Amino acid sequence: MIKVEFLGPIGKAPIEIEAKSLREVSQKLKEDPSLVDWLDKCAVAHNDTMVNSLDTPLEDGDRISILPPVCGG
Amino acid sequence: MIKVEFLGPIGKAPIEIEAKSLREVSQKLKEDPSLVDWLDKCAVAHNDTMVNSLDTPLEDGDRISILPPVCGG
Amino acid sequence: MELHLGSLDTKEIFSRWLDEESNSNYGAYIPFVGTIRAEDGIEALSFDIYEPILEKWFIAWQERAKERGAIVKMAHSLGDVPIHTSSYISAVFSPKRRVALELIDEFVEDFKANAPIWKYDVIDGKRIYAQDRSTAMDGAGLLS
Amino acid sequence: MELHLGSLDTKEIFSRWLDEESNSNYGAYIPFVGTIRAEDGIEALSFDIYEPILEKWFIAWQERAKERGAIVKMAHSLGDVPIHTSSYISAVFSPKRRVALELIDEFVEDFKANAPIWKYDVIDGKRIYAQDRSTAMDGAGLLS
Repeated sequence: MIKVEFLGPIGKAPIEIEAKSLREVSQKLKEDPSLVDWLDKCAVAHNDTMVNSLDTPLEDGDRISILPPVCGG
Repeated sequence: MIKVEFLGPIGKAPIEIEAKSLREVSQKLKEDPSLVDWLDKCAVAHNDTMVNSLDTPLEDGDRISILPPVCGG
Repeated sequence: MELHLGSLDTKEIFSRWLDEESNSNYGAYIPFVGTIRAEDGIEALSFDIYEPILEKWFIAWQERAKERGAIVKMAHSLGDVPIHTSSYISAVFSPKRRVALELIDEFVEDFKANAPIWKYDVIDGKRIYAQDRSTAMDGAGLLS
Repeated sequence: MELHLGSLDTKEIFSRWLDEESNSNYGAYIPFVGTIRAEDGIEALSFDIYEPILEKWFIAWQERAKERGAIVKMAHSLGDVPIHTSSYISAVFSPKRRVALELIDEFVEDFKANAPIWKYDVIDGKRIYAQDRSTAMDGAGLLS
């Protein structure tokens, strides 16, 4: 299982899904209407490292974080 | 009379000269061997305002300051 | 890197960082202090932080600074920070002023763009995500 | 603008300036702190200042800052300043970070080039003009 957590203002509880790559995570999250307004603005981390490729391979127990637009300072 | 003062490291006492313009001040100062190494590096102020023209007219009682290279901070 | 609940004690942090480097022979110390402005009727701003990624972001910056002979420091608030108090201090120490002036600019700008921190206006005790002032991080939209 | 005999009390100045502007609603405060580095066997640096022209230079900068909604402050030492202590602090307060980051850079660089301050190395108690690190001011060479 892959744990997906939604950071900051998304305000959605973490979920667990089956996925072998980020591409599969993307496919599953796009089915969730509550995420429609978020996915195109959000960056992604894999086990707390920022990632840029949908081909990122995943292993059982991995953690994906969804990071909405930021404004520190 | 025009008072000419030499700031910072020049280490020369102020002098009084007759001059109607900065051009005349320049001519007189160039006669002083102790200033040979300074004049090409120094900026000039007229009554505490920085000036850029040799044609600056002078009046009796005016003050000229000779400012060598700076390094504040 | 340090995170504090509520407003930062700006004077304490400035002084402590100065003391920490008092014998390091740096010639330039530039802190950037961010203070909450009173605007649009807010009483405070509030911050969420995802610390594991902020920590990695900061470690990468320490390495970038080190390559230029400098160091960086950072403090940020968690939770509510009332107007006219400070939520953010970052700083550069460097032997030379030019490196320090360039680094503080790059460090603060990259912080605004890529530090995983979310800001909320606090109005009438309610927390409202400051979406219009927020910036999508590098790589945003990957899953869309 | 303030001139102090000997080293600056950096913490006092940072804190006092912060307090002076605590209700001015500036979002960014960037001080630049210059500290004397131990190098080339010096025990201190020493400074001469021609205050009337420095004052005019600073007033012109206050006006430039005001046009951009910001303010500048400055403190400098007169006379001897031992290594590892501070001789110079300048600062920008601005509503917005971008203006503050740009102004502190321009203000410090113009200060280095055009503030009428002369620096001397102090070695074995002797004062030696730091000629090779000094910069001819704008308009230099007029009389040559």
